[in-house]
Amino acid sequence: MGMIFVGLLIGIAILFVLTMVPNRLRKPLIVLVTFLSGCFYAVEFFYPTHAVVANKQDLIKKYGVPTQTAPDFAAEAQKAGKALDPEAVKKLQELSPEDAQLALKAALEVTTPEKPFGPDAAEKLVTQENFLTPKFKDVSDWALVLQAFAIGLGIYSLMSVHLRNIAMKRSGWGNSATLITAIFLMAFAHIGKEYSSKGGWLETLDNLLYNGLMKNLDATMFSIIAFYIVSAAYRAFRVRSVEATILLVAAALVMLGNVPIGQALTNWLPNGKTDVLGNLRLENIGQWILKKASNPATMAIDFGLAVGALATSLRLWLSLERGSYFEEEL
Amino acid sequence: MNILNNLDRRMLYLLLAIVIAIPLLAPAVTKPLPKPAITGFTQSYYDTIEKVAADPGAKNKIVIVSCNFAAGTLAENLSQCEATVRHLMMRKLKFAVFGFSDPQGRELGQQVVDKLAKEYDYQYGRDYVNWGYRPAGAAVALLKTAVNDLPGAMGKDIKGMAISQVACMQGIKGVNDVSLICEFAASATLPVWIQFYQRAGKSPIPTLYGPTSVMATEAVNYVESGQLQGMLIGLKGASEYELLLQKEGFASSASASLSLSHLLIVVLIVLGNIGMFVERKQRAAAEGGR
Amino acid sequence: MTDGMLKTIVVLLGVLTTLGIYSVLYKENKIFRFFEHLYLGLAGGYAIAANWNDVLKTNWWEPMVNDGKWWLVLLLPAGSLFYFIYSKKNGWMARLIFGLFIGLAAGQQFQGCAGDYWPKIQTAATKTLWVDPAKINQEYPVAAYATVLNNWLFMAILTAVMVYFFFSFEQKSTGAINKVSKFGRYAMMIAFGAMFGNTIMARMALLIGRIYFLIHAPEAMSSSGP
Amino acid sequence: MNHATWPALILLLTMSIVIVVTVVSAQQGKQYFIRRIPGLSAIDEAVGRAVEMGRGILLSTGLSDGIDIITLQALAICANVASSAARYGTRVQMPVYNSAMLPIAEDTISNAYNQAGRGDAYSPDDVRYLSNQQFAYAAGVAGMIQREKFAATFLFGTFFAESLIMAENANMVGAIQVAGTPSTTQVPFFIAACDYVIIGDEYYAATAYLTRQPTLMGSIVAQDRVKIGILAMVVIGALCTTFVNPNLFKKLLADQSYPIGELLQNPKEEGK
Repeated sequence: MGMIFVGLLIGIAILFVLTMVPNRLRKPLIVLVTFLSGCFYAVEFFYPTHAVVANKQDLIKKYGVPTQTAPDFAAEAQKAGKALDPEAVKKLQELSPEDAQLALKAALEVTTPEKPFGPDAAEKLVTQENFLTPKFKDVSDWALVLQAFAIGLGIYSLMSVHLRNIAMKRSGWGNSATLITAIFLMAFAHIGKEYSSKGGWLETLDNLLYNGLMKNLDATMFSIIAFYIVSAAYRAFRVRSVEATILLVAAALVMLGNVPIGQALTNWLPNGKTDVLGNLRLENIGQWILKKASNPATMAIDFGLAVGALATSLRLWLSLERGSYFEEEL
Repeated sequence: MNILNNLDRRMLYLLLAIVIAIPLLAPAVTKPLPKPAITGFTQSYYDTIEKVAADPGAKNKIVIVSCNFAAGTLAENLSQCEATVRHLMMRKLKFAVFGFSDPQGRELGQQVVDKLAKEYDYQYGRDYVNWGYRPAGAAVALLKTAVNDLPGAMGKDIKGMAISQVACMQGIKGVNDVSLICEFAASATLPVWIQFYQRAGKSPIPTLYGPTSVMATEAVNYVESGQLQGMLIGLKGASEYELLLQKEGFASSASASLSLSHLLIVVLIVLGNIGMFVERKQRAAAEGGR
Repeated sequence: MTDGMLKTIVVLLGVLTTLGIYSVLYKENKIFRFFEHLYLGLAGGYAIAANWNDVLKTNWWEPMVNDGKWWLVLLLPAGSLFYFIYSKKNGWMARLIFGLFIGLAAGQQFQGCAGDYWPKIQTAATKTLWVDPAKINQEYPVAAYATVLNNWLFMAILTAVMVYFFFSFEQKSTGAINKVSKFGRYAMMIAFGAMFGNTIMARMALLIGRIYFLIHAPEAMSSSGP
Repeated sequence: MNHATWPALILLLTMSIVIVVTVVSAQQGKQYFIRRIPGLSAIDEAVGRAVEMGRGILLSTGLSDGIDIITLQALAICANVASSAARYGTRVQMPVYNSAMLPIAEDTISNAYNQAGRGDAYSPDDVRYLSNQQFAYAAGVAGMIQREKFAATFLFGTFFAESLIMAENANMVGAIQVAGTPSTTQVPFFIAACDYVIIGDEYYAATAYLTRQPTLMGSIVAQDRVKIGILAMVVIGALCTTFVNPNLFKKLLADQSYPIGELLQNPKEEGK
């Protein structure tokens, strides 16, 4: 606990130091932070990797800390009375001595007379990583934690709007009061039930709010799309232009191919695996449009999006972006 | 005539609600609608239950009906569950309702059973049991215990009675007394059964799967590798299954709702286009006459 | 409260919320407004709870307090940088944490790009464009030709759609490029139409579920009695 | 792919270098051209309509799971809209989905007001957090649209199923709608319900098109060059697979690295 307090003081001190950074250094500092944080994922992805044993921490827990000497695969296997495939052993020998020991123990455990240890099994024991990979989970956890701290901003924003509604008795202030009460009740019940006894009143409250209200609200809002899809289809699918017509025809074919009532229109066509005419059945036409004709179009769109995202990332990462926001005096 | 070009959207919403509700309220209306073709997935699903029922040893075993869904995917999963429970009841198999993904699952499962129990003279305790809901986080540990000590792992049923005391659970010790697993899922809960229970006993337990249509694509691999003996693909699969059972229930009426709603949209599109053409003609005539 | 009563209330609440939300289909009204605000409130409370239960407690508080990772406390002042946006004098400091996250997002893009699109490029770049006589299935020879035909179509659509998205040169209305890009636009419309048509089924299934729930709510309430 | 294979490394680095070099050359004064993009011209038109009608504008940056590139780009487009709206004294409102995104959005939009010379008109209520639950957000936005009767709505960013809820409600109140999203599955619904839809990487071209800033113009031209490269690679790959060696491109573009020597070998027969 003491160290936590010291850490907090250090953090506050750093914040204080930051407030004294002179104006001309502020922008370079932001550029540096952006670049370095981007470097983590970029370097982790591009840096050459080496083979290590998968789930090392679990294996250490199971078999104890290994020594530094490389194990003798053949001898160990003989001792255990089990056969290891030479190809597979070759794969495991690429590992560092420590990792190889753990891998060998794991290999001998999974090997049974019916299930010999082959290259596929060896592949499962080995994974590729570089010096940053072990930090990967930490960094994404920290990013999650940092973002979680921002929830206060959101809730503050939501509450301030609605508290003002209540204070000024604007029309609909009752709804604002409902909203704020709901925030508190839900947060209280959902956190509280983690800490209270099973079957307590907090759990009942959480059950009412979550299962009784929230889940139903979710399901209802999701299902309301069915209504909107009908009105959108009715309005949009008109033979107005070539494009609109194509849209309509493709949608109609897929729709009809999806339900028995539509499929019935072409049920008279043969349906054998080798019947050429069977391809003209509505369900097959629908699937063809969906899988073959749409696929290249969406793929081409995706390629463009990938390049666009890459270019935007590079501009932001390397602080190449210009414009008022990025050129503002700080 | 211009009315066709500009129908009030509330009218459309009402029509949709009616078209969907009618088959659910009055299933008889849907009789003349075309029936779906039966796929291999559904056929093998049906055959598996028949095979289990034909096995004389199955009388002393239990079927697990695993309801891992909530109201959100009710149309797809509940219809699969209902058809399956009906088949089990037709063949007089003992079963247990269970769920670990959502507390609503076991309630929805119970609803299905309540609906069908009278018809097939099924009684709680004697012919089936509801183990209730266990949190997902504990599912793996629970199933691992249930390999050797099923009543002990499950503890009490939804009525608060120790499971070892329930009549239909007499003689059910562990994994070797389970004749079939039927999993109805709205999320990736199947691997828990596959990894920790299906092959934990003397011989692999036949496993059947009812996923939502979106999830079915991924599950095809399991069928091909023989880890699943059959699968119902969403609502469509459930309605095919009811055809095989020759007993049309929720799935058939829901599937009819689906068909009718698609038909409604097609009709509306056609009407809208007719309205548009008529209006164009009228306008052209008006301009021509000027 | 007994379990049966609780279940009855849960079902009843479900019916009320469902009807309340659907009322917006007729027109925006007081009932919808009430449920909308209730929903936003519950979601806000849930966000707070989920943030604590799933993120802060497991990834921060417990490792910090129980596992001796005291330095995790440094994340708190770092996270507080978000709030400097409201400071007149030190508002710039918020941009430090924005920069951190912008950098992280940008750095991930390399892997994102490769992970998402690499397999797609592979699929596209390994299409066979000619019938290999050895691979013709004698029972159904059409299949091999159909595959190659589909592949040609694939290449044509892919090229056309990509050409449609070239921005750096003029597409004159009479030129060949314009014709290609127009074909690309039509191909996209086929894809969009198909996606629209295919989604209808999934959405209708959701509505069927809701209406079934409403129809059977009375049974659900009564059957759950003790 | 967890780590770059060597072909991926080469390809991504080449792409990156092309982009950075072009962008820097544009910053140093080289002139680039981009053609007219109809969907993007509509953005100014929609702002104009809103000004005429005297009602507000809704901006949404969609659903973002944290801070990501797509949402940052959406924010950049929205800043342009906000800035021209501010110039004409029209109010914009932006409900935000993610609380970590909120301060960035506030900073950007208030800056856009400043840029238009109307910093005084910015109110903190205009950019506000709504919800980070998909359908709660949709319900909130639908309610806002119905009550405020916006003259124009701009939906940019990542969208899922809720896209249609928002677009149909805006359609009901007669708003002119411009939508753009990289979520290709939602484009059909925007096409059905909106007046103008920005498809595919027009989304990333939008800021360049609206601001004509050299940096962004250079970036668009660079993206074109890279796309031509990808297209060429796909065509060459397919020709090579068909007529020269069926394995070369399969292995070059595989998820794992193959040593150069093994590229042309046949893969081991399966089942052995």
